[in-house]
Amino acid sequence: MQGAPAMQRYSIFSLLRNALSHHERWQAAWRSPEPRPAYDVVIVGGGGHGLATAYYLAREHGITNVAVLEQGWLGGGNTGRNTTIVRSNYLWDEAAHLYELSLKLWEGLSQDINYNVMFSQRGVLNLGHSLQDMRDIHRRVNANRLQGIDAEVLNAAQVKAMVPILNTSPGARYPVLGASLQRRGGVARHDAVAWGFARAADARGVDIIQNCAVTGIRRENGRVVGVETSRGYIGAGKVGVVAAGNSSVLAAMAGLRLPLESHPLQALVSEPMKPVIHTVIMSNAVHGYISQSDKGDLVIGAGIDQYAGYGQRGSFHVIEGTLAAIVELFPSLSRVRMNRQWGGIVDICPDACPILGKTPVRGLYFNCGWGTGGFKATPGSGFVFAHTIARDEPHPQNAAFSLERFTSGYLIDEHGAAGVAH
Amino acid sequence: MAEILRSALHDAAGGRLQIEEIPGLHYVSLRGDPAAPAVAGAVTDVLKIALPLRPNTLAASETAKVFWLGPEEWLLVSLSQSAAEIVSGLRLSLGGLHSAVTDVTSGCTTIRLRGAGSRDVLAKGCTLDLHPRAFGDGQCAQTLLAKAPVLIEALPATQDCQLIVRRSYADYLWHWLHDASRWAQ
Amino acid sequence: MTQPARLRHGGRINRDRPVAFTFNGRQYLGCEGDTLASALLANGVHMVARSWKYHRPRGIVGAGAEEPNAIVQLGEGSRTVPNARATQVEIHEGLIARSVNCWPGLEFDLLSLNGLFSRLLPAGFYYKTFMWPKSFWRHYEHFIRKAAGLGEAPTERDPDYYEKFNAHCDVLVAGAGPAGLTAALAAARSGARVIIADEQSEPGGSLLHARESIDGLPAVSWLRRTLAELAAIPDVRVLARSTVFGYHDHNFLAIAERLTDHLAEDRRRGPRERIWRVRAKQVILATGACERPLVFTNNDRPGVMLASAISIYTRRYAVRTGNNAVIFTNNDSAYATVLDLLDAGVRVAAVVDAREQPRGPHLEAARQRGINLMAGSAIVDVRGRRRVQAAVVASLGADANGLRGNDTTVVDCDLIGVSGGHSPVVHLYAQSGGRPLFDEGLAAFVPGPAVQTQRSVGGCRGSFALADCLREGYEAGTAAARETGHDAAATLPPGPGTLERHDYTLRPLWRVPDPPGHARGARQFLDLQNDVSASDVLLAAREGYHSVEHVKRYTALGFGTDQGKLGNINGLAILAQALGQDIAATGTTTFRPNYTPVTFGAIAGRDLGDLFEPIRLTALHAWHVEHGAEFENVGQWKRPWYYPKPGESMHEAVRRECHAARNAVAMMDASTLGKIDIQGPDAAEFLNRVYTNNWHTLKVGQCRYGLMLREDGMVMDDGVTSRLGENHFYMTTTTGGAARVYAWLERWLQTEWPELKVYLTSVTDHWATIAVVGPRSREVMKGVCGDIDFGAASFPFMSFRDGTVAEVAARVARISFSGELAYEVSVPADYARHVWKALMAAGAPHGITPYGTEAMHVLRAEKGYIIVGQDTDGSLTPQDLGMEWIVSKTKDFIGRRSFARADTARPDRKQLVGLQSADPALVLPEGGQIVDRPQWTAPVQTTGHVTSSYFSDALGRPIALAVLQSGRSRIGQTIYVTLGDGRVAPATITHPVFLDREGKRQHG
Amino acid sequence: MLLIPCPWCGPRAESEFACGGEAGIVRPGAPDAVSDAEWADYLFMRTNHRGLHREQWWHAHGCRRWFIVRRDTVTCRIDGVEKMGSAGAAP
Ligand SMILES: Cc1cc2nc3c(=O)[nH]c(=O)nc-3n(C[C@H](O)[C@H](O)[C@H](O)COP(=O)(O)OP(=O)(O)OC[C@H]3O[C@@H](n4cnc5c(N)ncnc54)[C@H](O)[C@@H]3O)c2cc1C
Ligand SMILES: NC(=O)c1ccc[n+]([C@@H]2O[C@H](COP(=O)([O-])OP(=O)(O)OC[C@H]3O[C@@H](n4cnc5c(N)ncnc54)[C@H](O)[C@@H]3O)[C@@H](O)[C@H]2O)c1
Ligand SMILES: Cc1cc2nc3c(=O)[nH]c(=O)nc-3n(C[C@H](O)[C@H](O)[C@H](O)COP(=O)(O)O)c2cc1C
Ligand SMILES: [Zn+2]
Repeated sequence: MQGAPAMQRYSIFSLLRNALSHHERWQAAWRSPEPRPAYDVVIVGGGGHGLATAYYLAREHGITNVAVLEQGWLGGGNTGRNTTIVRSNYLWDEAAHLYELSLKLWEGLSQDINYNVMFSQRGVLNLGHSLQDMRDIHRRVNANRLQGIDAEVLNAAQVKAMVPILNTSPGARYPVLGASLQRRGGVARHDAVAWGFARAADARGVDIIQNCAVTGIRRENGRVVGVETSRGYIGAGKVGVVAAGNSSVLAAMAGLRLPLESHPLQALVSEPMKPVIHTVIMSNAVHGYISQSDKGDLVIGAGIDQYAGYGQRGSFHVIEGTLAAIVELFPSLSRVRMNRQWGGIVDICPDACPILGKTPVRGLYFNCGWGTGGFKATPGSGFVFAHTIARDEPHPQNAAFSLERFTSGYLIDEHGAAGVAH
Repeated sequence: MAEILRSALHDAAGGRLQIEEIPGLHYVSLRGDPAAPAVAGAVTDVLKIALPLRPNTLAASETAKVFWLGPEEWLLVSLSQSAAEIVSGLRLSLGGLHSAVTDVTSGCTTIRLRGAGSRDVLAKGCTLDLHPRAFGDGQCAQTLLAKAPVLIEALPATQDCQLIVRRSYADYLWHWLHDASRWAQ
Repeated sequence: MTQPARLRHGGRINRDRPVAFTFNGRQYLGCEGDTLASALLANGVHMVARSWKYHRPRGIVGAGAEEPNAIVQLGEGSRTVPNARATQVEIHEGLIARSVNCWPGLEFDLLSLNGLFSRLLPAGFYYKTFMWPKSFWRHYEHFIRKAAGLGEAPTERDPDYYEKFNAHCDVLVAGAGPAGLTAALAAARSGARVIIADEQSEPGGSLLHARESIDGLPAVSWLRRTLAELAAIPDVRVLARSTVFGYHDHNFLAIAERLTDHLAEDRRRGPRERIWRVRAKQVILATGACERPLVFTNNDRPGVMLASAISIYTRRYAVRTGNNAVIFTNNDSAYATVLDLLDAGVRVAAVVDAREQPRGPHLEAARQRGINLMAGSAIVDVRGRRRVQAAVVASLGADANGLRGNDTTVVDCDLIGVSGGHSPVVHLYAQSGGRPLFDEGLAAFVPGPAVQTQRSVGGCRGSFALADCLREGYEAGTAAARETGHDAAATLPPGPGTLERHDYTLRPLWRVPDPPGHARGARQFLDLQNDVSASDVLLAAREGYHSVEHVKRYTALGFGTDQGKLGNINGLAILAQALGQDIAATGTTTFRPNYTPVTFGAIAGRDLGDLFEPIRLTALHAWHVEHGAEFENVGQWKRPWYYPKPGESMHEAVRRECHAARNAVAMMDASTLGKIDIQGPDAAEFLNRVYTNNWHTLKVGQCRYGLMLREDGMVMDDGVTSRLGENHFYMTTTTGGAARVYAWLERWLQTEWPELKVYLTSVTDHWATIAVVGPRSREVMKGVCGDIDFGAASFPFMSFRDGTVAEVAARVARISFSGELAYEVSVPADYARHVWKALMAAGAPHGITPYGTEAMHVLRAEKGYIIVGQDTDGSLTPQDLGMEWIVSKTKDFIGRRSFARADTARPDRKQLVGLQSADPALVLPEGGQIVDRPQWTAPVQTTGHVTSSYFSDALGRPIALAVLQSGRSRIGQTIYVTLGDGRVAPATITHPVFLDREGKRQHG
Repeated sequence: MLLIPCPWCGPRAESEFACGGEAGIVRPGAPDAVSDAEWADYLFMRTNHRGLHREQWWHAHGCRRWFIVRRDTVTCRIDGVEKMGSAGAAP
């Protein structure tokens, strides 16, 4: 196996040094190798989850003869188009522990992969607008505290103090009655997550192959042996599929069906402005959520489109509804302008929880169903999925997220906590 | 007794548009198989109107209207006969035929929009093509007006329209109409 | 008139109407018809901004939507607008504008120090640093955030009003330049319904500054005539100041019309903006082409402008953009600018043309007027900081990647006009789902095949000759109209006469070589707004960010408010070159709405405040208001929550209401319950399938409680259904579930069981329902209803009678959600107020008390009755709720099969139980979680939680319902409920029915 | 905002409709006779087809009929509609 070149470290010193040579001596963040005939593990999908899986396979399990196959450009799927909210305050233990494992990894990620993913723990507020919302908030916050996850309930006045431009008037159509707050939640620079994991995985020998679409999954005697791709056949001891919105298509290649529907999920940004919103604010009841990026644009998540769609675009009335919610919550943002809107394809699971585990085909593993909320899970998902592939058995934190739960009825219904989208 | 809204004449946009509630109408829902002659027969018996079978059309007499709502569903609106009379008349006429006749009088009200600006005001909240060529005499449509489900009827020979709205949405719709007619074009 | 750079003649501004405005605190005068940009230029103001990252001085580059630099903050207070483009702001009396992103001011900006460190701030520098120490990121970020962003968001509520309009047309034309106008004209003449929208203050596009004539008329005269003809045709709508900003699926397009911003504040009436939601049968895109800048060192200095913009300022706004110009071009179009400048009396010091052998009709005309033409050359550097002082010109090598020798010529000038060719505005085409194709001849992306019923014409299709624009427009308009069934055009006058055509020749020049001794591309700017230079793209390519999408995200190229209308094409060409691939293979980034930014308020429209969601009211609402009710939002409904008397707290009011219900009589408006009339010979069978219990056995005149499950076995809704006749039932659903249940039932009927003869009719709005509750309810009922026998045996629990209540025909059901003797009176909603008042009067001697949802909750919780959605959460089966008694073992129903699955059949599932707080004064918090021990350290497993919790007046102590793992087998044990702050409260597990478990009261 | 051709009312804006998802999901005639896996397949598993897709729509704010739309899930282009119960229209 060819050794990957030692990774050029990023630091203020390397930046200074390279400035002297007009930045003409920076190495490629990752190589662009030709695919080899076979790998121990092939990961399908070069989004954050796929790349993280490859990284942790190498780092935690010493498995480095790995390729990540991406049909387009790294991070071009949902990783590159999400609203970047990171939090772990889920309701059910199984989900909360998985997301919390991820949040802990986020907290050291930049240093771990030597790439600043700008993880910003600016806090996440989930607003409550009805008595039932508040009951659910109390329930979740209490659960989180048992789970060891930081969580607080705020009343309307405390919310107002934190977000002065929020409309907390009791006369509002759906007044803000309070909120849950996870201070350790926040946002991260989404593209950097893909790039950072790619660079770190590459440095450990993983081949990252872009513009390589998997078109078939070859099996022999109930066991996976490799994948057909737009760049030819590639043999594989094990295959991990991490294809988000396209998961059902890949499942069909292996003769499997999944409990997924792919839907457009849209988001939009305003023009960049000086900071006005300093935390993440989400409201399931009025269907909108918002944060402000370090560049200054307001990043706003819209609702999911009702129909199945593989087109990365949705319907305009969804955007209209979202902006009505945002202006209702923040009347002073009415004169701000929307700069750009886009869509991603999210793989929605009936219980709003992922599927992470083995399949009836030996050596074939699926990691999908993250739907509207898997960005926050990127490192954790990669970590436990790498474990599952390496050991051929789930990590304790993803054992509950098997495909079997749909047969046995062990659903982990996170619709409340997962809400519209995030 | 059936006034849900302040039915005072509302005069918006400099008198070009009038919005008023038409109280006192009787509403009956009819479900049945249009292929069964008794269904059309019953309507003719009771209201002297031919049952409209073309989608999104209505048939009218001086005193009553029958709106197509669905392939097996109509709304009967009468000025003169009480809902009770209509219900019992229809039931009698339908005999044992599988059908459903339901008094929904208290659940509905009618709002009339008069004036050249009527359709423009509706167009602010309704995705239907309300151009007289596309939505003319004898046509009706169920749709959403802003966020309220409504039945819109094109009144003959004018730009005027009539809306039938569910009672619980009437107040919202009334406010919406006031708001939308504030700046009629 | 103190507008030093205003030309004496020409232009479309109104010299008789001077307009005073303020920029950066200084008063200026412009003319009516000016944009802020043209007015500033007329006043000799070129430097208007500081760049985003390096805070370099920046000027006005373009004249329209493409402008990346001249971003200003408008106005103050509640009407302030961030990030307005000076090139699109029409001035009006009292306009206030200021530069953004500079501190303390534009002239002296402290952050321009960043420029000194610019070497340390290449693309993506923040990914490589700010990682140590780990905890410091929040401090670094604080400064990064402060430095980023352009304008400032308003902090006050927007006083303006926005509206929407849904429109339909046969043909929608985007852009009213020559191509769009002839398209609209042809379609309109054919009889089609036409909408034509243009983003500018007046229609005309390039005709507003064109040198050419059409049909023997000067362009602007032809324009006037054409607009007059369009105005006279019915069903044609010409929208100015209207940007087609989104092209969505199924030919749905969104247009933002700006109605008042161009007026002085005291003249503004009506909505500020209007969104047109257009469904078009056919779409014609005629959005023109955008001139492309050239990439050379210090090309961002104030005074470097697009050549076409110079023409626009000169001819349309009568502004002298400089006194001594150099034009730098690689094609013929810039020679029109040369002519425009010469006409305006501006000296043209040199024309630098990248082409070895320049040719073209404009060039020939200019040559005749005598110009200093420097062919085969390029500007390699610009002197001057706050304003161009000179251009440094060198000879280009044969392949344009290097210079021919080291010799340079310095040409003094105060204005540099650049033209690197034209980029068709393919944005809307691409938004429609199309993929632009690279045209080598034009060195530009042009529309590929249409994906929706759409045509591109004129400049946006790569047809740059006016004659072609006119012809294509007319043909497309005719064809589009024909496809919508309008072909009268055949007999109509032909389109405008053809003009002389000429070829478009250009020498692609994506990046001028660096002047000797410079770092590669360091000061050659591509994206002026985001300070992205050629070196950033080269760095990205070097570091492996090869996809054009990576380059965009790594460098922020095209991320700004202009979305890279000018710079993207140069950036991707440079990338292509660096990677040694062709431009077609490199491709563009994805074009997305919005074409230009659109106000949130406009997109939100009127769906705000009380119109945000419908407020649904019951027929009794006014009464509740008159009697001081506090309301609770339940879905869209307003429901009385409790009726406080003066000085009463909520707790006191609810206790009083409960007390009345348990000890005397109380009354509630239950009209929001969903109500469905079910008729047909298979109605009972239908209910049998959708409810868990048996419905064939229900007798006419009786009522029965039903539980509805999803197919996965989880409780979805509940309610009481009455059998009105053999084939006739009347179902009630929960308030929140009404719409869902109705849709669910229709779905099963229509898609799964079409053989069942059943009709459903929603009667929620028709019936008002009043619950009369309490030991005295029978007396009250007797007082208002003489024709029903209220005897306990003759009118037993769970049956109903038709009768007359207060002279109104009514249905009275003896059902109870409180566990008391109770009646539900249903009357047509028109009579609700009358009947309610009659009941109040009849009950007065008994102390009848109206009660709201809160007391209702307490009463039902005392009885252990669940509220779907509060005590259930979509994860509980009937068995979990202790409701096996309602689950038939002998028939199939929706959800039943799911019980048999391993995890739904498990014995240790969560189960509904009661809790009794050890502290008699403590109402356990709803949402509190249950732990086994008073001390715990996280993480511990969650085993259950409090779903409902109240102070029970009847018991004189708090009660609570909870779901708890294996709860039923743990009755009597002590558990601890978390209070949300680390503390816990002990409680005993009890049976969930706290009061009258035998049901004596309701049967009484 | 799709334009959905209701087989009765003609083309109407998407906002009048509710999408019911994949068509052709058949409820086992005798639920007790199928295995847990078959039941799970009926309950949850979807083809989730990329490309031409048959799906159920409900004209909720119009004629209140359920019907089937054939739509491309990539381009959103609608190929045709079928009334429920018409020839070949397995729900
Ligand atoms: C608008 C929007 C907002 C969101 N907001 C949030 C949020 O705020 N917080 C949050 O936690 N989550 C959010 N999400 C969800 C989140 O983005 C995703 O769950 C997460 O990014 C999924 O990561 P991934 O790596 O699994 O998928 P992706 O990044 O989509 O990666 C999958 C990759 O697989 C590739 N692929 C597919 N098929 C093939 C094939 N046949 N061959 C080769 N490669 C293939 C794709 O090209 C893609 O790059 C949002 C999603 C969207 C769309
Ligand atoms: N000589 C050359 O080399 C050259 C090059 C390019 C263009 N031209 C000239 O440009 C003209 C092209 O004519 P045309 O009609 O195609 O374009 P045009 O530029 O005259 O008109 C396009 C119009 O569309 C508007 N517009 C663009 N996007 C819009 C949107 N999203 N919504 C609403 N309005 C929008 C623009 O503001 C403009 O008014 C011709 O006169 C041609 O000769 C010449
Ligand atoms: C968190 C976040 C912030 C973004 N900010 C901007 C922005 O400031 N300007 C911009 O043009 N696009 C912004 N985008 C949108 C991207 O340009 C792009 O539309 C999105 O990543 C989807 O990719 P696509 O449009 O290429 O399909 C942002 C996207 C995300 C996820
Ligand atoms: Zn219909």
